[in-house]
Amino acid sequence: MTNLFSIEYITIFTSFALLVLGLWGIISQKNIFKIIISFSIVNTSIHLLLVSLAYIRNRTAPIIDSAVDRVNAAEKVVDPVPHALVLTAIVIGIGITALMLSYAFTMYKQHKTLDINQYKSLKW
Amino acid sequence: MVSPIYIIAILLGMAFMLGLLSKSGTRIAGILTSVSLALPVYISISWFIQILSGNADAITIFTAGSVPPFSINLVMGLEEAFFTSAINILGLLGFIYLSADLKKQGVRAMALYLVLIMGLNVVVMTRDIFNLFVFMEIVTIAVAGLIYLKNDNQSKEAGFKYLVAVGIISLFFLIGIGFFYFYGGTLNIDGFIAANSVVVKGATIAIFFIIISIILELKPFPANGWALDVYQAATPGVSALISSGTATASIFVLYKLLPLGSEIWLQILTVVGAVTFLGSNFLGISQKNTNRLLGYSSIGQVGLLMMVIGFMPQLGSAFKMIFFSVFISHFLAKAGLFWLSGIVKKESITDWGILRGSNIALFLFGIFLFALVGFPPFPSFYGKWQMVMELAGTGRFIWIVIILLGSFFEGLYLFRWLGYAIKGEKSNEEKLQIPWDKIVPPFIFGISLFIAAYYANSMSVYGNTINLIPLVFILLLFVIDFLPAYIKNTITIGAMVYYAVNLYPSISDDTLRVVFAAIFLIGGILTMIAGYSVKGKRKGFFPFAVMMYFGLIGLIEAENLFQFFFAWELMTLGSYILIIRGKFSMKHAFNYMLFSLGGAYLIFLGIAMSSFGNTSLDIGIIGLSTMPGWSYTLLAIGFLTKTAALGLHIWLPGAHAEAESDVSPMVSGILLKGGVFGLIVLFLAMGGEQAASHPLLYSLGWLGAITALGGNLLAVFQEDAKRLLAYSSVANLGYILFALAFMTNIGWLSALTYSINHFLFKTLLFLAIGGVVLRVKTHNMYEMGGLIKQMPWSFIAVLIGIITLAGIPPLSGYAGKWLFYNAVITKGWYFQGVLVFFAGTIAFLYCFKLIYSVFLGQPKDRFRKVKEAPIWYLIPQFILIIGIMIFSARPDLVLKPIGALLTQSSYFPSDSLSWENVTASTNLGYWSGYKIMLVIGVMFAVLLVWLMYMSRKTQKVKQFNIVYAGERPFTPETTHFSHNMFSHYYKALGFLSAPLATRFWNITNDITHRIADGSKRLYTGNGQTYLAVIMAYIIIIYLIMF
Amino acid sequence: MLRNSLRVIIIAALGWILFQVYSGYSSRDELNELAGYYATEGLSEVGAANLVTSVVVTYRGLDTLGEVTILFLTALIIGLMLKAEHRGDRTRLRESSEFLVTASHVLLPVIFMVGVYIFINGHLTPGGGFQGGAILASTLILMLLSFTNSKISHKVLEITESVSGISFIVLGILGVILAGGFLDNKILPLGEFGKLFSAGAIPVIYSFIGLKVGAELSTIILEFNQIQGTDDKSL
Amino acid sequence: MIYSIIVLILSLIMLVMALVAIHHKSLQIAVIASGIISLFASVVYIFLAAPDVAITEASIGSALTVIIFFYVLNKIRHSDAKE
Repeated sequence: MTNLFSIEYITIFTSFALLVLGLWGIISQKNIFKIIISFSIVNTSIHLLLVSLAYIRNRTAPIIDSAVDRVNAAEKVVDPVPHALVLTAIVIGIGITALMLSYAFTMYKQHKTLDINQYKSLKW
Repeated sequence: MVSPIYIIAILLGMAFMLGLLSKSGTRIAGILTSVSLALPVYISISWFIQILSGNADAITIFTAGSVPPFSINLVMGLEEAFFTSAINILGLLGFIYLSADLKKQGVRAMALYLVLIMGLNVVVMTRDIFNLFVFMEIVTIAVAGLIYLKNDNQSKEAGFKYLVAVGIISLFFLIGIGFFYFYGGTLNIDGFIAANSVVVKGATIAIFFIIISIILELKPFPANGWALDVYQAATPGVSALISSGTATASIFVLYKLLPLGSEIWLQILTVVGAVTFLGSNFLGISQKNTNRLLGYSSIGQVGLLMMVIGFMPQLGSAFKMIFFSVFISHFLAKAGLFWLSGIVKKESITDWGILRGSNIALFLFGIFLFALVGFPPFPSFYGKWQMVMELAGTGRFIWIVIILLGSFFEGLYLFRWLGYAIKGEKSNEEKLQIPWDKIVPPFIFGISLFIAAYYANSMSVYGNTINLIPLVFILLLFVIDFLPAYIKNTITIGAMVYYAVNLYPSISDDTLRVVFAAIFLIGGILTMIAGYSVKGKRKGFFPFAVMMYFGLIGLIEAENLFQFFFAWELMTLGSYILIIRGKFSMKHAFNYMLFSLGGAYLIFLGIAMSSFGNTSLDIGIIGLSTMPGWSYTLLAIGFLTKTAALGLHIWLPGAHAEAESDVSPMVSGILLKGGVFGLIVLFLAMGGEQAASHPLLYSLGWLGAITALGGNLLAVFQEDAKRLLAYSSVANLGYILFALAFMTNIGWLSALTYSINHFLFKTLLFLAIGGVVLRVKTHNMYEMGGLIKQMPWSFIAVLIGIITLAGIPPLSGYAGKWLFYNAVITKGWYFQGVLVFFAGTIAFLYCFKLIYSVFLGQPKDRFRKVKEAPIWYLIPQFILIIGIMIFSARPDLVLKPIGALLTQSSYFPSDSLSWENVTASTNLGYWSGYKIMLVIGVMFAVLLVWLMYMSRKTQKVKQFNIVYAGERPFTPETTHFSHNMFSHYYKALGFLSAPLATRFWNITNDITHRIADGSKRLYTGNGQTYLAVIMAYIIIIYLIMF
Repeated sequence: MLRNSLRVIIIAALGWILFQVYSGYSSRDELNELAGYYATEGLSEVGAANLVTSVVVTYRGLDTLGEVTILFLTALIIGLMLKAEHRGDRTRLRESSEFLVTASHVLLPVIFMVGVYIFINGHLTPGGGFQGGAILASTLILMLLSFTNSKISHKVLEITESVSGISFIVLGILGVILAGGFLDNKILPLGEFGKLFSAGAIPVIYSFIGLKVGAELSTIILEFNQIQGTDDKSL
Repeated sequence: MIYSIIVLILSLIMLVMALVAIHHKSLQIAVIASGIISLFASVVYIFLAAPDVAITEASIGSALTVIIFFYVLNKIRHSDAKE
C-alpha cells in the first residue's frame, strides 16, 4: 500500500483523472472554445502519463553532470526516452491546438457563434 | 539506386525552400513542386521494380548512425515500395489536378501539399511506432489544411470536425505508445514483435490502444461521421487524396502493426470490416450527394480491405493477390471518381447527365464504376472471386453472404448513378468544361486499371483460363468509336463470323452447345444486320454488343465455373448498357441491373457452396456439392432472374420494350437463352434423369407453368406492342422452364425445340415490330392499324411469327407443342399441363391483337405516307423466316442429333421418341412436319384465294365516320376497336394479372430505402456526437476484447 | 436527458477502462535495455551530457524533423486561414506604457540571448531547441506588447524558417554521406565531453531547430496577433 | 514522502482546475485554469526528474498556448461587443 503513495502512482492516477475530465469536457461542453480547452487538458494529461511512466524512484534527471557518475549512469538516472517523446508531443500539441483555434475563429467569423450544435450543415 | 531517404529530403527540402520564394512566384513554385513530386515517383517505382524482379533486396534505412532499436529505421521492401509508389503517383497526379486551386492559395499551399506526400511516405516506411505517430500527425494536419482550401462554410465545419476527431484518436494512440514502451522496452515495431514471443505482460492494453486508433483512422462504421463530412465538404481533388492516399497509408499501417497483436485482432478486424462494408454501403443506397456517396463507397471499400486483412490466415497464399486486386481497384477508381466529380461540379448525382458532354469522361466514369462493383475484367472481380472461393473452402458462408450483400448495395447506388449519367436530364446551356490538367490524372488512372486488371488476371489461379483476345477486341472498338456505324458494324459482324467459324470445330461433338452457340452467334449476326439502318456513329453501342455476345459465347465455352461466372458478368454488363440506350429506359435498365446483380450474386454464392469440399472448379462439381439443396436452389434462382420467372420478371417488360428497335430482339430472342443455358448446365450437373424426382424440380415445374400462364395473361392486356411481346417472352420462358423441369428425354427435347422456336419467332417479331415502330414512332397498337398496305413485308413477317408463336400448324411452334404434350403426358404432370394449355389459348388472343390492330382494319390518316421498314430490318427477318420454314419442314435435321445426344449421354438414357425419316413418333402418336406443312399449305392457299375473291366488294369509309350522339369524342383513338380490346376478359381474369410481383418488389424497395434513410440519421452532423460515438466504439471493442 | 446519460455512461466506461490499466500498473526499478544503452553507450556514441538531447536530436532525429515540420505546417495553415482576416483597416493600437517600453528595451536582448544560450547548450543542460525557440518567440510577444506599432516582417521569419529548415535537412543528408546515416551527429568531431563544442553536430542541429521553432512559433503568434482589432488589454 | 505530499496537493489543484476549466462560465477563467494545469504539471515534472519536459511544458504548453487562446478569445469577445 505504501507504493500507492509514491510519486509515480499519484501522478499516473492524476493523469488518468485529468484524461477522464478532459474527455468529459470534450463531449459535454457545447462551446467550441471549451472543447478546445478540454482537448488541451487531455493533451497535458497524456504528457503527464508518459513522464510518470519514465520515473524510477530515487533517481535523478537524465543529465550526466557532476551529480551523476559517467560510469554507472544507468543506475542513477530515470528513463530519458519518454522525456524525448513528450518533448515532441508537447510541440505537436500546441500545433494542433493552434490549428483548432484558428478553425474555430474562422467558423466564428462566419456564424458568430461557438455553439457546436449550430454547425450541422453537413449530415446524413 | 537512390536511397529512399531522399524521398523525405527532396519533398521536405522543397517545402522549406518554397518559403524563400516570393508570394508571386507561384509559377516557378508549381514547376519546382511538380519536379520534386516526380522524383519520389521515380525512386519508389525503381525500388518496386528492382525488388519485384529480384535484382535488389529490401533495404533498411538506418538513421543517426545507429541501429534499431536504438534509432529510428525505415524499411523499403516490396510492400513498402508498392505502397509508396502508389502514393507518390497519386501525389504527382493529384498535384497536377489540384494545381489550379493550389496556385490560387499561393506558394504556401504547395508546401503544404509536399509535406502531406512526404508524411504519407514515411508513414508507410517507418518501423518505429512513435515516428509513425509523428508522421501521422503531419498527415492529419496537412489534410486539415487542405480541407480548408475550399474555404467555404461547409469545409470549415468539416475541417474542424476532422481535426478534433483525429486529434482524439491520435491521443489514444499516444497512450498506447506510452504503455507500449513501458511494457515492451522498445519503440521499434520489429523489436516488439520479436519480444512478443515471451508474452509481454500488460502489453495487451498498449496494443489495444494502438490498434484501435489505427482502426478508427480507417473510419469504421458507425464511428465515421467526421470522415463522411470531410468527403462531402472538401474539394474533390483533396477528397481523392484522402480516399486513396491517406486511406492507403492507414491500411498499410494496420497491416504493419497487426503482428503486434494476438490472433483475436484478426477476428475483430474481420467483424469491424464486415460491419463497415455492409453498413456503409447500405446507407449509401439512399444518398444523393455525389461526394458523400463516394465517401460511403470509399469507407465501404476500406471495410472490405479490413476484412481481407482479417482473413489473412484463411486466405493463405491467395492473400496477396486478393489484397492487391481489391486495393488497386479502390485506389484507382475512387481517386478517379473524385476527380471526375471535381470536373462535373454537380452536387447531386441526379444532375450528372452533363457528363455526356464528354465521351472520354463518360468512358472513364463507366470503367471506374465497373471496377468498383467488381465486374470483369477489372481487378476487383478477380479479388472478390478468389476471396469468396477461399472463404468457401473453409465453410465461411455467412461472411460470403455479407461480402456479396455489401457488393450488391454498392452496385445498387453506383448503377443508379451511372443511369443518371447516361440518361439523366441535361440542359443544353451547360457545357462541361474539361481543362487538360483535370482530365489527365483520371485518364492515367483509368488506363492503369486495365494494366492492373492484366496483373490481377495473371496472379489469379484460374486467370489463365480466360481468353483475353475478345476483351482486347472490345477495347479496340472503344478506340475506333469515332468511325461511322456501318464500318464498325461490318467489323463486328466480321469478327463474329470469324469467331463462329473458329468455334465450331471445338464444340461440334456436343450438339447441345452447338444449338446454343448457333442461337447466340447466328442470332447475333442477324440482329447486327439490322444495325446497318442506323446512321451516324452510334457511339458506345458496338463494344457493349460484342461484350454481351462474347459473354454468351463464354457461357458455352466455359470449362470451369470461373470462366462461366466471368462470362455471365460480361454478358450482364454488356446487355445493361445496350438496354439503357433506349430513350426511356433509365429506370428499366436499372431494374434489370438490380435483378441481374442480385441473380449473379446468388449464382456466385451457389458456386461457392458447390466448391466447398471440392478441389477443382470444373462445372461438374455442382453435382458433387456437399450441400446440394443450397447450391441447387441458389443457382436456380440466380438463373431464373435472367429467364424472368414470374415474381422475378418485373424488370423484363420495360427493359425489352424500351430498348432500341434492334436491341429488343437481341435481349429478348437471344439474351434470355443465356439463362436457359445456365439452367441446362445446372440440371445436367444435378444428374439428368436420375434427379427427376428432386423436389426442387417439382417446384420449378410449377413455377414454369404459372409463369407461362401469368406471362400470357399480362401480355393480353397490353396496349404497347413491344411490351406485349416482352410479356410473351416471359410466358415462353415459362414453357421452357416447365419442360426442362420434367427431366425426361422428351421433355428436354421439347424444351430445346421451344428454345430454338422462341429464338426464331421472337427475334423475328421484335425485328418486325421494331421496324414498324421505327416508322410510326409509337408503341401503342391502337394508334396503328391498316399498315398492311404500307408495310406488306413486315406484315408477312409478323404473320409467320405469330403462327409460330401460337403453335398453330404447320409451323415449328406446333412441333414444340406436340412434343410438349407428349412430354406432359409421359411425365404425368396433368394439372400443371392444364395450366399451360390454358396459357396457350390465351396466346391466341394476343397474337390476334398484334396482327389485327397493327396491320389490319382502317389505316390511320397520319400513317398513310409511312414507308416499309428499312431493308436492313427486312433482310434478317426473311432469313429468320427461311429458318422457321426449314425447321418446320425438316425438324429432324436439328432434333435428331439432339435426341441422339440426349439418349447417348448418361443423363437421359430412356428415349421415347423415334424417328423415321421426317416422321417422329412416340407411343402416343406420330407427327411429320413435312406432311403437315403440305396439307396446311394447300388449305391456306384455297382460303386465301376465296377471301380475295370475296373482298372485291368491300367499300371504303372514313375512319371516324360514325356519329357519337352529336359529339365527336375527345380522343378518337380510344374508340379504336383494338383499344382495350380484351376488356371483357379483363373483368373475368384481370385479378390474375394484378401486379402482385411489382407491388411486392416496390414495397421491399421502399422499406429498404426507408431503413437506409432512417439509419443515416445516425450521422447527426454534430461533431460532438461523432466524438462520443468514437469513444463508445473504443469501449465496445474493449468489451469484446477483454 | 437520454443523450446526457449516454455521455455519462461513455465517460464512466472509459474511466473504468483506465482504472483497469491503472491497477495493472506497477512501477519499475530498472532502466530497460534501450534506455540503459542510451545512458551508457550513448555517451560515447553521441557525446551529449543531456541524454534527452542525445535521444531527441540524434537517435530520434527523424521525429524531431517531423516535429518541426508540424510546426511549419501549422504556421503555414494558420497563415492561409487567417490571411483573409488581415485585410481591412487596422485601427491604430493604443500606445503601451512607457515603463513597458523602457523595460523592453533592456529586456529584449537579454531574453533573446537566454533563448540562444538554451538551445546552444541543449546537449549539456536541460533545454534545447524547442525551449530556446519558445523563448525566442516570447521576445516577439514582448515586442508586440511594447512596440504596438512596430512592423515585424513576415519575410524575415519566413527566411529564417526556410534556411534553418533546409540546413537541418542538409545536415541530415551530410550524415548519410559522411557518417552512418541520416541525421548522424558524427559528421563533426565529438570533441571533449561536457564542453560547449562537443557532441558532434548536436549544437549545430539544435541551433537550427531552435531558430526554426522560434520562427515558426513567432509566425503563429504573429498571425494570431494580426487578427486583433483594437486593443490587447486582456493580456 | 514530503515530495509525495507536495505532488498530491499539486495533483488535487490540477484536478480542481480541470473542473473549473471545463465548467466555469467565463472563458477567460477557463483558459487561465487550463494554463495553471500546464504550469503545475511542469512543476510535477521537476519532481519526476524531467527538467527538459518541465521547461518545455512551462514555456510552450503553458505560456504560448495560453497566449494564443487569449488572442482568439479577445478577438471573439471584441466582435461580440461590436454586435
